[in-house]
Amino acid sequence: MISEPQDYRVKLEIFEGPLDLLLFLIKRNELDIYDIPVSFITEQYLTYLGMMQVLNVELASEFLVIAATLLEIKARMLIPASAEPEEEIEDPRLELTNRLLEYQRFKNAAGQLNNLNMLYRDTFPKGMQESIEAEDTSLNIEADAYELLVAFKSILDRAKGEKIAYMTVERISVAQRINDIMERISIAKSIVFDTLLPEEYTKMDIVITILAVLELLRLRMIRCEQKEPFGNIWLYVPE
Amino acid sequence: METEKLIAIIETLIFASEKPLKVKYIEQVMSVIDLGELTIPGLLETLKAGYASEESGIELVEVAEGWQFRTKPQFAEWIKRLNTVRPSKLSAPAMETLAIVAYRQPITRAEIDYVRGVDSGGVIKTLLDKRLIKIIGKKELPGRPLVYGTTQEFLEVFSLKDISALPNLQDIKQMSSAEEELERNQTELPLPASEPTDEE
Amino acid sequence: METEKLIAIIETLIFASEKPLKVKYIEQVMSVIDLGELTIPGLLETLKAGYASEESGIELVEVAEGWQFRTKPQFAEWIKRLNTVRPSKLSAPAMETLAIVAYRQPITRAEIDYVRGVDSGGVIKTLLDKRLIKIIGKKELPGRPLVYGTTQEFLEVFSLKDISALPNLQDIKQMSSAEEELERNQTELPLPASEPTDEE
Repeated sequence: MISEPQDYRVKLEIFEGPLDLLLFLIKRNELDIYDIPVSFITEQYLTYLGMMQVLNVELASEFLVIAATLLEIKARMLIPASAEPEEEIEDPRLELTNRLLEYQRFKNAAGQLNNLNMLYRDTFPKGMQESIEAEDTSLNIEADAYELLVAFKSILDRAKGEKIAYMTVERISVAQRINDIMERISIAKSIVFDTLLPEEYTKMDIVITILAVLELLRLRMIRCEQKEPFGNIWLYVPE
Repeated sequence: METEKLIAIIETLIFASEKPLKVKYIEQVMSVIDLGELTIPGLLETLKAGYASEESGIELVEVAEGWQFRTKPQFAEWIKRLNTVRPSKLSAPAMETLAIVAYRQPITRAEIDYVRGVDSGGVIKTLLDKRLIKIIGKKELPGRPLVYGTTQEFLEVFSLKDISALPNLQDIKQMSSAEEELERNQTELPLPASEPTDEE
Repeated sequence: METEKLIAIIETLIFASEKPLKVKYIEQVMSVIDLGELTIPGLLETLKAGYASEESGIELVEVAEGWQFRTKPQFAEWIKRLNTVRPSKLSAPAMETLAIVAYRQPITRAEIDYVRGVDSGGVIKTLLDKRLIKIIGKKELPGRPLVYGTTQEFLEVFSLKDISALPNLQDIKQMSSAEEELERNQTELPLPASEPTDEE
């Protein structure tokens, strides 16, 4: 295994994004964030991106967006301020500076959050639950609809993998399964339950088969017997 | 280390432990400390006596598997009162089952069991008791199984104007980075019934 | 009833409660008792002071708009040595995103992405899964994007009494004029107002 590029990657990922990288460059070069030397910082930024590319680090597209922004600002800085004297020309760097300041604030805020007493890191609640419970059938329930949606989504996610392929291939109805069983049992006279299932069966096949068998039992069209606990279940045509 | 500090450590260990805490685990954790003449069982007794004598509502008890804090039995009535006063949260299985009923009603128990992959009898009973779901009829299937749906109370608890106000899956699309997957799968809740309830 | 007994009842109620217990529920449970001059908040303070001064490893804290017993932070190392407890950790991007949501809620994903300068889909999902943030509605904007806010669990995890107990965002000097500009420039991507700390 070649692990070297991986190591670099880990180091470079300390930058959470282009703004983080820019802040780092400003800090490292002791620049004034309110008066960013755009040419200089653009050069530094692009050098960094180049380095990451050399190291085969996959760059988030946002890094390139900010690179383009920097180049654009650099270009606008070159337009002489006297072009339209009556209009107040806005500093092209302003929006970027504001974004950087804003981002800096939240980086600080994240640090402050991190200094709070965090549950399960600095402080722990009671681990065990009391078992004194009143039988409670009241409607005194705290809930919101999004919790419901999230619960439903997690069901869908869980349901994914297993079945969908099978589902579309063999969506056999209970009625169909009843017909199958009757056909086979009328020929064989007796049959073991398990053999009613297709070779590769899903939970749905089991459910449908059981439903079909139960229905046939209810209609007294078959008889069912189990000779020993956990033994095979035999289905018969009633005499 | 002073005895008080040692006792406080034991106290927090038992408090934070999810199960009654065995003496041997306490000994393992504290093996880095030189206890001198003291022993863990001895310290436990001191801690226990402190809680017992005090005006505290809590006691330290030794149960079969270890040590744990419990409320003193004479306060049980108050705790029962609390359980009726305070709104409770639905358990995860209850929420899950309720979600299936809400989004796929009318639905049979077999279908719910199938989707959840476990028996849902107990949970369905709880939801019926809490009047969040109700029996809305029988399905035209062999055995004429009961089908369930949500109630008026359900709408009230979840602050929904009507059932159409349920948030839909598109709403959480942006929650996940794998957005396309969701879109593809959202109609595909596999149900055992031959006639999947494809309302919407 | 003597004050000690009243305090013991409150102690057991909080102890028996899985989540931080709101004062109103304590008041409801104890409404059958004539407290005379005493008040529940007053009794809570007495109880809290008792645990704080004592040699106990446990303290009574006000978090997430309720009261809960927790271990004192100086004992954390010992508890972590017990491998039955799950330590919690958030990555730097998660912490950063959480800070943005906490101070700027309600906030959309596009706004979070803009502040961070990177796609935050995955991190938002993580925070939702950890129940530190939740969807609190939709914004009246084209596409009706979801807006996020922090949860009760967020307050619990960060030991905050309520959302106003968040540490102040540190102001950077000379920012005000720059911020006004920022607001003016935001026609395409509307961000919430830039003074987040004084809501609520």
